[in-house]
Amino acid sequence: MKQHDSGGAGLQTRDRLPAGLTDADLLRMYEWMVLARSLDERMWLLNRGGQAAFVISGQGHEAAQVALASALQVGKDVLVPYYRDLGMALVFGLTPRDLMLSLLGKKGDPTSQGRQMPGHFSSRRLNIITGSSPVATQVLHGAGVALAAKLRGEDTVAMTCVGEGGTSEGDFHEALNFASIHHLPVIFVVENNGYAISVPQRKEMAVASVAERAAGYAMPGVTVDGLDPIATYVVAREAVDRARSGGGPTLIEAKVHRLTPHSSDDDDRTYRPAAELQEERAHDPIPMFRARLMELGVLSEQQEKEIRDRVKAQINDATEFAEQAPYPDPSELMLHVYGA
Amino acid sequence: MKQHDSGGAGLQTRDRLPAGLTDADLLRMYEWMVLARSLDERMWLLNRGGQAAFVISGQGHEAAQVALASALQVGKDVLVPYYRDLGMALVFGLTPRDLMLSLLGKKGDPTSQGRQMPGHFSSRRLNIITGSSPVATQVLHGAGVALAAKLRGEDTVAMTCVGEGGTSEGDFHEALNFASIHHLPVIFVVENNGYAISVPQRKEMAVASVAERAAGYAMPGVTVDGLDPIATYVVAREAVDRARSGGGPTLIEAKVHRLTPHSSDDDDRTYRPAAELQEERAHDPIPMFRARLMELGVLSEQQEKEIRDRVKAQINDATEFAEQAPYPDPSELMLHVYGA
Amino acid sequence: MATKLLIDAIRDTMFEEMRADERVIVMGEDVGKRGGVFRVTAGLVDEFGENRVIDTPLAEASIVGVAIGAAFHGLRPIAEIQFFDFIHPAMDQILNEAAKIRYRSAGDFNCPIVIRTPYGGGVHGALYHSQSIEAIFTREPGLKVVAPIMPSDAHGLLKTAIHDEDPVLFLEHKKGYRLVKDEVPDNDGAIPIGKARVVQEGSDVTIITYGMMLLESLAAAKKAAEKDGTSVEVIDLRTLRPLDRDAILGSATKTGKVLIVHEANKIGGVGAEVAAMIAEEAFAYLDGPIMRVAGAEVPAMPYSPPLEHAYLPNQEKIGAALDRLAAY
Amino acid sequence: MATKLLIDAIRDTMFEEMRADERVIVMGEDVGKRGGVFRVTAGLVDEFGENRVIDTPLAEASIVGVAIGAAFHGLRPIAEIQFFDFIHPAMDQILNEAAKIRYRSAGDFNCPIVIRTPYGGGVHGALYHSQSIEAIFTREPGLKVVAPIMPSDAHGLLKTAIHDEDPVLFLEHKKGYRLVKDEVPDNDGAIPIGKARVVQEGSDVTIITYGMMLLESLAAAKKAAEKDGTSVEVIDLRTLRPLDRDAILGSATKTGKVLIVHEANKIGGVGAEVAAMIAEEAFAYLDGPIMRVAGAEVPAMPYSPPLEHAYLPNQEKIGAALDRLAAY
Ligand SMILES: Cc1ncc(C[n+]2csc(CCOP(=O)(O)OP(=O)(O)O)c2C)c(N)n1
Ligand SMILES: Cc1ncc(C[n+]2csc(CCOP(=O)(O)OP(=O)(O)O)c2C)c(N)n1
Ligand SMILES: [Mg+2]
Ligand SMILES: [Mg+2]
Repeated sequence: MKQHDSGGAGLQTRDRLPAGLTDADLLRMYEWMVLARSLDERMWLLNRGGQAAFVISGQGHEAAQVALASALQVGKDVLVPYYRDLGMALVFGLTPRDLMLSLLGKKGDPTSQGRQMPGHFSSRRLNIITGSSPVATQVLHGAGVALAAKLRGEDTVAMTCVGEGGTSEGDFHEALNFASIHHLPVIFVVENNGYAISVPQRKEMAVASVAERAAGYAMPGVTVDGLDPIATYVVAREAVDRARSGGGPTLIEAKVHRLTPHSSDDDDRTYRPAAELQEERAHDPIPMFRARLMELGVLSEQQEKEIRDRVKAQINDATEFAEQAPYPDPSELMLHVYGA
Repeated sequence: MKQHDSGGAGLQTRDRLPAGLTDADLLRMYEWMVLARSLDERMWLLNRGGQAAFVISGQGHEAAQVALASALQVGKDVLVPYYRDLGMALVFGLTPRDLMLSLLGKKGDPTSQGRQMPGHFSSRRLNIITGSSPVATQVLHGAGVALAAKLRGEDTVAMTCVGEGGTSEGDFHEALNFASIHHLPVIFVVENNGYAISVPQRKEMAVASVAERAAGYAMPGVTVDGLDPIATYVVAREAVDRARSGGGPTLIEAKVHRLTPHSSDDDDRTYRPAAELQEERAHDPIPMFRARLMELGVLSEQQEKEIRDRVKAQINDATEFAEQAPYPDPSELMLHVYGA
Repeated sequence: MATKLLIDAIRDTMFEEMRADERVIVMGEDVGKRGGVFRVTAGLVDEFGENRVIDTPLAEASIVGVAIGAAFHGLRPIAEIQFFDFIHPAMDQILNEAAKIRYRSAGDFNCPIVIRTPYGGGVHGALYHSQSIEAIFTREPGLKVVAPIMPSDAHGLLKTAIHDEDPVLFLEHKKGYRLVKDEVPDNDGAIPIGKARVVQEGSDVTIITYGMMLLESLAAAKKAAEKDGTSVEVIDLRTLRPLDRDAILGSATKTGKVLIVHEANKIGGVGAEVAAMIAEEAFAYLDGPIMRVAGAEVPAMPYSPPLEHAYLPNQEKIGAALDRLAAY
Repeated sequence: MATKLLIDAIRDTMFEEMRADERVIVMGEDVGKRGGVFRVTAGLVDEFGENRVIDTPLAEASIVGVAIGAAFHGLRPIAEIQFFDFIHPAMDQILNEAAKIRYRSAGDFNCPIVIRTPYGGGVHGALYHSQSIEAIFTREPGLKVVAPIMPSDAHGLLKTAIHDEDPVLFLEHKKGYRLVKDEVPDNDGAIPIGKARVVQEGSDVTIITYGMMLLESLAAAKKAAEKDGTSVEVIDLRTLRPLDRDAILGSATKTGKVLIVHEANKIGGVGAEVAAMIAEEAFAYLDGPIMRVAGAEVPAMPYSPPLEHAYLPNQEKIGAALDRLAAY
């Protein structure tokens, strides 16, 4: 198990950027992060305003999600996400309009036509595999996709994500075991925010880091600071390259923060120290990355404003679009139980 | 993960015996091993003779089983065994008569009154927990027994056993995770004979030893030569003392041999190299222990003969007793679905 | 006696039983400080501590499997599965272990555990927070299954379940938690498992139901009485295994017309067994077909409001069936 | 055409389909060199290699979960569960995943997998190698369940199942493997899922059954005809979900007397739904109660020969029910 970070100070000058990462890449990653956050915040507004019955957030996970997804080949690789992966879904091509339709359960929602709760990202066209709500079942699907890719002789890579709490499920063990035996091109991402709803990590596992489990599968395991998109990207690229070149699976644990309650149905004040949350808010990955990009001279105030404007416009458009969209017709209830 | 053996040559003189192990202990262990083997062999005869529909063997596992069970306090500690643990069942107090009744599905079988297949060792009186046939479900029961012992403030230890193949099930992961979080007095024994029916270890896991998984639960993991009862006893005692004194769980992997086909329904010639089996037969734990005890001067030819005679008499008695016992009455079918 | 919501009746009963018997423990996801995602276990950890109110890892097989092991060694665990929809990883432990322990050991061992879980829909929970899959469990000999919807019944049946020497699956309708109230006796009034309740006597048609559909059925019965004087007998099964044969056959024999109503989908639901029992044992008394009104025959309840509404049975659908049945 | 045992018909069909479509793979415990513990997959690995015939770790959730993932990416896996009794760890993947994938994605995704597993008893397999728990799966919309007992039906239905775009649970009666023979077409004769077969026409009573109980039912029908000229129609359901409504209601309407027979225990079994369907939709045509003969209502089949015998339905028990029904 390796510890990884981009060596903070080590990256304060542009010429020291990890190979392959251009300014444009960094700006794109930053804009995805801002878009994910702003979209998420709007969803909460709609929930508190009574228009959206449910919201589950990626706030605090965006840097990790955007960096991890950016290391994949969109259009070729396969994503098997979990409910917080809004940032990944955006990188893979779901649009704010798509996600707002899903939020409101409206007709045209490409992820489920209003059948699933928000946060169930899905699109065959975009290689985002449909998921359920039971945690950790998807990690086995990730291994299965990778098995098919291998048997078909492709160099496709599958990435599947789960929270650290979900790693307690038997499915997680079975997936890592199967993937390591067959040396599959799959990356197991654990987004470790320290909580499973109210249950803190120390009640979920006896180890300090999930990545310590990788050795039990003869698999590389890496813990990375998921608040640092560059460090995360470096780790993800290494894993993706390994998987694509036949080097087998990798377990990546991204340490992140959960800046919201578990979901709009949760109230975290009963179990979460206010100080802890404050401390984590003070290390919000988005302002941290912004500051860094400005230091690096990659991002100017002007560009920042343009990004904010673009994002705001997209979100307003998506909100209006979804609000005006019709609900599915009740007759759709009986469709798609079986194929023709 | 530690490697363990009794340092062969290191134990060729009696004064170098591990603390606490007396000659009488060694002779008792040896006699249990001989009894387990001879009983098992008789069961195969009855199967091949058409009297017993099914047999599943502990042949090759006896040294490990007898040593592990001997490290527990019979009458106080709790055993949660699996189907090969004939040797453990004997140490815990099931008799050849009990086991022959079970083999033939006869009335009076204390493990299930003829309801379960042979190999489902069970007795509330003897602290042997009833088990099912689905592999690995019992490891969670072992953790549960230990949880109850801890909450009740007892210093009881639970020992639960499973084959290396069974460690692939999610239940194994969940049990180790739960036990390590709560620091429970439970010992997880993996009897690693290299096969899950026909599937060799390399197709079951990517690691060389199951004990390597213990670190992922912050739990001590030990691999021991399960053909060496003294080495196994030493490892078991250490784990039992740790558990009893509040030191938490241990994972013990005993490397053993499966000297028979998986069961009387199996034919291992389709998947098992004859040479490998021959090689393993050449390292049969029982003759090896006999030779060692004779070298140590603990066992004489005379004692050997007495043991063989005692064992033979017990087995003949048990066979006759079970053959003459009646079957359960068909009316018993409907009993014990629910309590009164 | 006090008027209580379903959720409070269940919580209060756990307090009573944990005070009365220190062998009773509660274990599940978020049952501690959080008091459960629905707050059913709120406050328990404060009074009984973390040893008896255990926040488990997110792993249902271990929640039930560890509970079974603890029961083997003298405890009486109440295991909470956060949503019925997530009970699947524990099915091996429930169906192959808990339900078969007494039988396989010929009574040498038994398994006194209670598995509590919220079920049912109508709360925008979509496919995986709305399920009513009780029929998977009611077919299992060795297991008992209860689904009380009235707080007084939940109180009495939870007491009985905790005292029972066999495993009991205790189903709590999540929509009913804060919607259904009635008079609940204090620490008293244990109700036997296996007894249905005639909620309303009638002579023309019998409705056999349970869960939230009891409320819809009563509303439909009221309408039918007003509309054309149909006298509807309404039975709340309360226990789904073992079924109350006397109550079911008795009422079927009396009215000769039976309508079965449940939220779970129709095929292979609890209603199928109720109908089959009547068709086999009260056939001679029937004056009309045994009808069923149930959830839509789709994999699960969708999220979008119009689809969720279309999925669920309601008093209109029940009323229409009553009209057809009364016409026989 | 060739006379084949059930086991050979199933194996040969897999050979045919794997030759015809390289997307078809087989995965399960011991399916490789060992050819499966019953030898159903014997020889496959020799012809198709270890990439397409995969010995999996001992972990059913992964067998089905990985198969689902592989199906998402273009393969058509046949997953073998070594015994039906051991399918429980995979229930989440089967019921919450496979069966719901098409519905939850509104048809964007689908799940073309076949899950093969040996079920049933009478082979001294005891509680955990004899189970008939099909009703757990037949209640699940989105899933198809078939249980052919005749080799020709197994051949035709396995072909159809492998070509089906939805998940199919394919049940193989282990006692029938080497006991039941008939004429099987070569690489041909696909049989639609959802169609029962009238094995024997009759006019007095209908027996609806499947699996090994078809043989017992035919024997009982023969006796009844000889004994007192009762003309028994015998229907083999073959598919347990979706049920063949036309065949079931048609025969019930014709004879007016229905006896349902299966090895699975009675309460909540497939027979409950068949009876409920008839009681709801063919009530007017019934001349007698809808009777059921089923496995004993105990947690599972015991090991000891006299107990195993007592558990199972047989031609005597079926004959006794026929007599009672004919008397109406
Ligand atoms: C099998 C299952 N059990 C319980 C739940 C309810 N649940 C939803 S999310 C969650 C916590 C997940 O925690 P973690 O895996 O750490 O992910 P996070 O939400 O922290 O990102 C729980 C218990 C579920 N969805 N599935
Ligand atoms: C859940 C489950 N799946 C499959 C089986 C069938 N089965 C019985 S024993 C066995 C192999 C077990 O191998 P291992 O755990 O290594 O134990 P060993 O028999 O080698 O001692 C299998 C696959 C089972 N009993 N339970
Ligand atoms: Mg978390
Ligand atoms: Mg083994």
